[in-house]
Amino acid sequence: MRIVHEFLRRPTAVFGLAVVLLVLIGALAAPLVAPYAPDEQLFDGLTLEGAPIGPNGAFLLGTDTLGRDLLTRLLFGARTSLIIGVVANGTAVAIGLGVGMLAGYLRGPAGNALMRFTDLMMAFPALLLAIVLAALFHPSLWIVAMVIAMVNWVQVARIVYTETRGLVERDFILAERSLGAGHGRIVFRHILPHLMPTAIVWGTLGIATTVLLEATLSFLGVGVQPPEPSWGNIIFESQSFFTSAPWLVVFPGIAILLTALSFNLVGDALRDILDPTQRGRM
Amino acid sequence: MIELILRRLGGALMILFGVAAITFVLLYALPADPAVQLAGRSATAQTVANIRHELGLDQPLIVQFVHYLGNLVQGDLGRSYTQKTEVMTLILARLPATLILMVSGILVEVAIGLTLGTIAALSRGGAVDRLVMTASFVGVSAPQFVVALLLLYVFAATLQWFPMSGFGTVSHVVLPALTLGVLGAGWYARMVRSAMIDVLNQDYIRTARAKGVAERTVVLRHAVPNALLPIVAMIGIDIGQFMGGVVVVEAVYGWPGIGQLAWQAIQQVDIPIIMGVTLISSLAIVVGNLIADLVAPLIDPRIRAR
Amino acid sequence: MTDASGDFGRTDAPVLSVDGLTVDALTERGAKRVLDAVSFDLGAGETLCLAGESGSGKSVTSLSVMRLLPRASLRIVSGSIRLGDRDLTGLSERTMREVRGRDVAMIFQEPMTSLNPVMTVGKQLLEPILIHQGGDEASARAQALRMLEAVQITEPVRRLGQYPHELSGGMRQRVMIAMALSCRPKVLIADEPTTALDVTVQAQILKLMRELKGEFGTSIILITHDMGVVAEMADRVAVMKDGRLVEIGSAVDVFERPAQSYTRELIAAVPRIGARAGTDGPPVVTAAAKAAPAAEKSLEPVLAVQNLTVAYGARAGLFGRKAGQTAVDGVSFELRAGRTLGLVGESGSGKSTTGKAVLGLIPYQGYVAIGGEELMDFSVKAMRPVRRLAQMIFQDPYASLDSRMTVGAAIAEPMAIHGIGDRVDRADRVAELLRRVGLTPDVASRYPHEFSGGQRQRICIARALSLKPKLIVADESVAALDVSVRAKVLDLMLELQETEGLAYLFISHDMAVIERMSHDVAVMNGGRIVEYGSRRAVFENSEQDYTRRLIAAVPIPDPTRRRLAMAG
Amino acid sequence: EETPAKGANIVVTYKDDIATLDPAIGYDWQNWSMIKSLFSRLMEYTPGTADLVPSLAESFEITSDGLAYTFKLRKGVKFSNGREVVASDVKYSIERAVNPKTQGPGAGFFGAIVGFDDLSGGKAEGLSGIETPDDHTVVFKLGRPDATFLHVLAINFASIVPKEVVEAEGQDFGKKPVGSGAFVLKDWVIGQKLVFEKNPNFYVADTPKIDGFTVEVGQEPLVALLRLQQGEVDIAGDGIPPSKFLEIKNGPDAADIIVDGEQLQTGYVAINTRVKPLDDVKVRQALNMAVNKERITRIVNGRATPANQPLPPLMPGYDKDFKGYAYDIDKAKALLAEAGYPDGFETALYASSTDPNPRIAQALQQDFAAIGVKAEIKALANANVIAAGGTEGEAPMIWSGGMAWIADFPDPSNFYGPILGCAGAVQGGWNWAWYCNKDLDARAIEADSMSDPARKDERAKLWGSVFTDLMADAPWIPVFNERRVVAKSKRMGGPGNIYIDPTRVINYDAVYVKQ
Ligand SMILES: Nc1ncnc2c1ncn2[C@@H]1O[C@H](COP(=O)(O)OP(=O)(O)OP(=O)(O)O)[C@@H](O)[C@H]1O
Ligand SMILES: Nc1ncnc2c1ncn2[C@@H]1O[C@H](COP(=O)(O)OP(=O)(O)OP(=O)(O)O)[C@@H](O)[C@H]1O
Ligand SMILES: [Mg+2]
Ligand SMILES: [Mg+2]
Repeated sequence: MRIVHEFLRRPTAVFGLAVVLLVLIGALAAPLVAPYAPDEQLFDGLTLEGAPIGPNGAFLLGTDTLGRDLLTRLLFGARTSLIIGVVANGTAVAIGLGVGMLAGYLRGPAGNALMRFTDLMMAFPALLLAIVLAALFHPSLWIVAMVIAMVNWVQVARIVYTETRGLVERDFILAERSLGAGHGRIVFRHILPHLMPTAIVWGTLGIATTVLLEATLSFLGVGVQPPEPSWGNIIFESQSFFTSAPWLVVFPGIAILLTALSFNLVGDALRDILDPTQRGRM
Repeated sequence: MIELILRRLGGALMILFGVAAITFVLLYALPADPAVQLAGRSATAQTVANIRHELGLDQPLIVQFVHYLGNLVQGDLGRSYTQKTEVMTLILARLPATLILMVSGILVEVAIGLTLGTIAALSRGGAVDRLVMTASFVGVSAPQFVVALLLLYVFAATLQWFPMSGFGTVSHVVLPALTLGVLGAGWYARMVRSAMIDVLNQDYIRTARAKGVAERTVVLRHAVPNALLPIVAMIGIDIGQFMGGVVVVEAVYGWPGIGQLAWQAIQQVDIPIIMGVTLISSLAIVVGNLIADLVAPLIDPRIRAR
Repeated sequence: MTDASGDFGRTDAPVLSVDGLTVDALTERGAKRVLDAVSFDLGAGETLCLAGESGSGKSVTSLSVMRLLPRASLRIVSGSIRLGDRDLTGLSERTMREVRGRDVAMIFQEPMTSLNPVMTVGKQLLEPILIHQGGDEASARAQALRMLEAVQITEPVRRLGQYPHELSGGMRQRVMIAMALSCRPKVLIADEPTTALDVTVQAQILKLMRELKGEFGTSIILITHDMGVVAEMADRVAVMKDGRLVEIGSAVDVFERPAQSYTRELIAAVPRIGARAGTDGPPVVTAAAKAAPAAEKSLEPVLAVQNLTVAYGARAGLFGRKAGQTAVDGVSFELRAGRTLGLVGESGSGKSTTGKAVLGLIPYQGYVAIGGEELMDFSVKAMRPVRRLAQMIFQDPYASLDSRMTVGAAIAEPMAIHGIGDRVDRADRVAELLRRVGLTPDVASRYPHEFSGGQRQRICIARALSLKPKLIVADESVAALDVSVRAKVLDLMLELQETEGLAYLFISHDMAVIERMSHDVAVMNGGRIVEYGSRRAVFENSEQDYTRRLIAAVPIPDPTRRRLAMAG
Repeated sequence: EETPAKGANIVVTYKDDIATLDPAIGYDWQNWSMIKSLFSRLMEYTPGTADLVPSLAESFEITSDGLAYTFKLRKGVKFSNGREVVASDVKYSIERAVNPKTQGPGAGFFGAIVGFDDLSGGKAEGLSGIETPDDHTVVFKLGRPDATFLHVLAINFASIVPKEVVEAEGQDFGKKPVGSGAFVLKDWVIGQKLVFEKNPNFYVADTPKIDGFTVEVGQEPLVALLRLQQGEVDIAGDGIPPSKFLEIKNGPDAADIIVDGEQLQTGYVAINTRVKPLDDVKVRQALNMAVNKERITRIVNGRATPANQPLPPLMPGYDKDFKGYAYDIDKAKALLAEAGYPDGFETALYASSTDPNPRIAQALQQDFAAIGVKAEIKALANANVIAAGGTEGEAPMIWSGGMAWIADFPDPSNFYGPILGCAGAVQGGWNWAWYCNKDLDARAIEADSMSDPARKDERAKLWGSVFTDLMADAPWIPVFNERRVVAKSKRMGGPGNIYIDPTRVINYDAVYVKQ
């Protein structure tokens, strides 16, 4: 209740939440609100020479190079991109948190081994790993999401590791140990909450990059398969058209930016609100 | 210090071995057959079999790997399947371009990130801060290809300040470096901002002000050097990523870097090149981190004591 | 508001004159007054001490004079700060910069963090000289060297090239002073300059400041909550409370004839060394215990330590095993129920390390037994029964509470860990414990940052008590607290000892506090116990120079006594 | 009338690096034309056409049974290292192309020469079927008549290389080629550029017409085009990207910049005849009828012509009266119903992931959906598509775009064996339809044995019927014949077909700069 109240007092947070909800509703209700079917290549969606059509009354955001309605594709693409940006990136952050936290907390041989593993993963070219994994497990949305998670957790783990090392030295953790708290309790009840700001930052900043990474994978033939739209592959498919058909890049670009930004605004607000020391401050 | 370097190099070797092994297994698991690819459409089954035999692809994985490692120890990365040239030659030919782009890209990235991050930190919570933080998001979410082309259209094609493509003079590197800088600066700006906010709250900043030091000097001489540490770690990571190649930027500006080599090799399943580039970029990541670790004490003398 | 400066009746014009200074803090809920019409004068060559409890506005006053208030949150609403014939409140930032460091200089509480860690001492020393006096590097260097000599730093030439972390706390504070005085300012503001230092080092720094004041003719505003330091240093004393200046007068007047009850309280709360001379053990505080003085409750020691040795940083390196640094070296002692062992020694002597080791929080060698059971290994499981017997209270009550957990949850935490009671039982126990440490049970739902330092330490004590332990290791547990608050917390601890029969291992570098709390005292130096015996024996007939030096360094909150001693 | 300017140097760009200039190995469309210009062969084509003429050979004779070819070499032709080209170089070069150690992809072309099996099987060191009675005479003995043999001697794999240089350079020969063609390679900065210079001693008069050309690699097509418009680049080797095509085509300079012409290419969907339910010919015919080829050509901005048979129109044997399967959804549905799939079925369509192929695949997908066939698209990297196509039972349908390159030589046989004949329907093969018709194979062999040039037309007709008859089984959906569109700077002269030469793509020997 208090959280809701605090949240509503922040205009930027409310704006962020509104956009996030809008995108979410758009994604869920796409079949109801979208003017056309997502992969319908409309006969009048291309000029006679085969060029896409700019925004107009019939196609509010224009059409793509196959004569499909861009607005419709953005609405349906929101599903894919939310799954990639939120679920895949979220999983990456979660794995990174887990590994980094464990490695930072355990220290000793186990912690060392974990960190060496992280180093190894970090030294491994991410894109290659993604390509191979996706090629091995025939690309589908969920596979792609998991592949991205597999690739992106490493940096989070590094940062979390460093932070955890710092936390473990803090007095309150020592106090906790002196009370006889078990490892699980210390890690999950006391260290984890302090890592939330980092998690939120990575969780939100990573949304845009993962959405674009998915597009790169599509381009290599290991991403989400056409005609399934995603914001990233809409941009990627038509990025060379950005002088002749700028709407094909601008609108999905805005969608990615706005969504990532809004998640960030919500995340920032949550971070402040959840951190009791920030309460009541500006 | 020497011990640190030795130990890290030992670790690096382990990591390289691990990377080589994993890459090898993964590439082996790929369904694409390089021999079929090489033989082309008109080849007979006999030709394909011959090529596979000549490349040693008909041997068990472990034999191939041991063979590869044996050559690797002698500094031999093998020959490209498609080009028949030594992978080492191919990589070395592209290394200077990659290094130049890496260094200049990082410089621009850090310069922009540092400036914007500092400005944001100084006007924390204000309009400028919001603007910079939003801008950092734009940088992070912008598609590379579009940014690269946009800069090329504006500064090379229209204004003709810089050449559109190629490699050689300083003016060639400006646009590619700028593109990388614009794209990467967002992360740096965010990091610098939070580090600077931290630093600006430190007692020694108050001390400097109490001495009558001008605000500019306070920020530049007292605050910024203290906020550099996380940046150095980040640069360490970036070195590795840039070494693996920045495919899109290289492509748009016709930059003869490793990225284009890697990209083509992946498309053509040219395993020796993929292996070579992978190892080089892993090495770069390890070295990058090592450099970051070695530079850190120069920036922060407290670390020297440890 | 008192305009007390008049009744002191100085004739010469004041160097600095603060008049009606009012400062507001800007919060979300509007402005909050933090300084309310503060007025005082500072005469030439005079030392004015600003005293008062934490949060009373001492630092805000000094930062106002420097015009270094954080712009976003604090604002001078009215009043004037006159330096000579200039009103500092009206100066532009540019002119103000010329004033800072040249006319008014400042040193801060934390010598550890007040110097820029990535800049050499030399560079930092040169900065104000070059800014305010111009000239070339060489002459500035020469002057910096002279200043380092003036603050009596050993090997001054070498220090110029060193980084702050290479100096000890005392040395850093000397560098700060050298830096502040390098342009011979008219006014030096020192905000808690010695609080973070060892008593022995504190004594040296205070002496140095007094000497330099004479040499440079600087007026000093000294901010401290330590009445001992006030008595030691002040020509005049100003006492602040809740943003007001409640009393100002000469040191002797204020100490001997305090006009305000608040000032009296402040003075009374200061533990005086030697106050318990001629007695055994700490004072009795509860009525019950007064009625029936406790006999020796048991002969069985709660804590027995033999030959305890701790080394940090030992590990297997590439070039063979590293021995590590021995922080505690063959320490032995024992502690029985209902008694307090005071552990003293200067900074780095190994007190905290000993405290952590006896609780099995760090690996050690030697024999430690709690409640007769030897600690064998350090697995969480094996230690759990011991944890119920022995608890710890840390120096920094804020740092030792999880900032993201309500204090109720924090106090219930040990019971939750040991699976004692259900939620309702624990809530009852939390309420009882809060009452026991003098807080109301309704605070349980609040977070640590919403409490004052003293309250936080009470919460830590409540948490330590929740398992009904037999032994509490208190590591500098009152060092971070105000004098008045400190006295209350100490009383609470004594009371709990009498009623619950607790044994304390009481770690402190403050000899006065140790004297008040302990039955027995162990003095540590360089990781060894150099003297061990009953408090009375150690304080009154110490065999060790080291111990006597520690005792002598404690400032005495009596301006008349101390100055005589100095003169003599 | 244009006259070529003297002393001109031109700039050509490509996106991909040039893999190798070793004629026994190079086999992609970028290096194809460069190798052509670096080396000479016994036979050659008249620039811009598919007409074979003797080149390094002065003359040749074929025995009436078509089993022996005797070539008289031109005298005084020198490699760029100064040594004269002699008959043993011819023998060495062909043997090298066949030798498994070379790892060359073109070995199979020489299968008709006696001794081929021994050499490619590792049982012999040379080809006993090539004899060199003297320094200027080469005799080829064939084990079976091969009507394409003269074409084979004109393809890159038959280029003449100097033995001593090849042996000295080893595997690096591809980076330091020495030949006797119109140009010599002056400099190769890996990853950046290749500099070619005119061979002053080239034996063909007035050839080449430029002093040299520089190939800049790693050039994004979009940027290359921009540079071309500004005059920095003369030929954008990768053509005009779709995103720019209409803009250029409708721009004022279109006539000067664009060269647009047919090439020997057919874009098709291979339907796997060994995968259910595509093994039913009715289903394959239905799919053929479902594709709206007009709309697909619109998607590629009209840069293609709808196709109805495997052979492209320029190929001998193309049957312009053949109608193929007309676009007819109702009939297609009816056929599906007949085959027992009134509600369609689910299948998969593989395609290369490079633009515009995923788009074309999506257009195809929509067309299939109209008759109830739900085709899941798998847009993969070329290598993965090729791997799937060559694995039995793996890929139900494959859109060929991006992987089907131009014919190696302008002869219908080149469009049959590996991609439609039984020999290609093997693991790792390129017959992605897995179509094997023994009867047609026999007719193909028959056609290829008509090596007498007099029977050229008869042979073409026979070949043509092979392809039209094959369409009854509908293993392919021929979708369109893509035209090649090249962008050149305004100063470049010459007829369009030397920029889209049917046998070399860009004919560097023939292009010139206008005076
Ligand atoms: N930046 C700030 N924003 C808002 N309020 C502040 C700020 N700094 C100080 N205050 C408030 O001003 C009051 C006086 O604080 P000040 O730091 O002067 O106390 P102090 O007497 O120096 O205490 P201490 O002995 O703990 O240093 C306190 O109530 C504090 O909460
Ligand atoms: N975690 C650690 N790693 C390495 N050395 C340490 C560590 N903690 C303490 N030391 C060293 O051990 C010695 C004893 O430290 P300890 O903290 O026990 O001193 P102390 O008597 O409590 O001092 P203080 O009064 O400053 O708290 C010091 O030299 C210190 O530098
Ligand atoms: Mg203060
Ligand atoms: Mg301590």
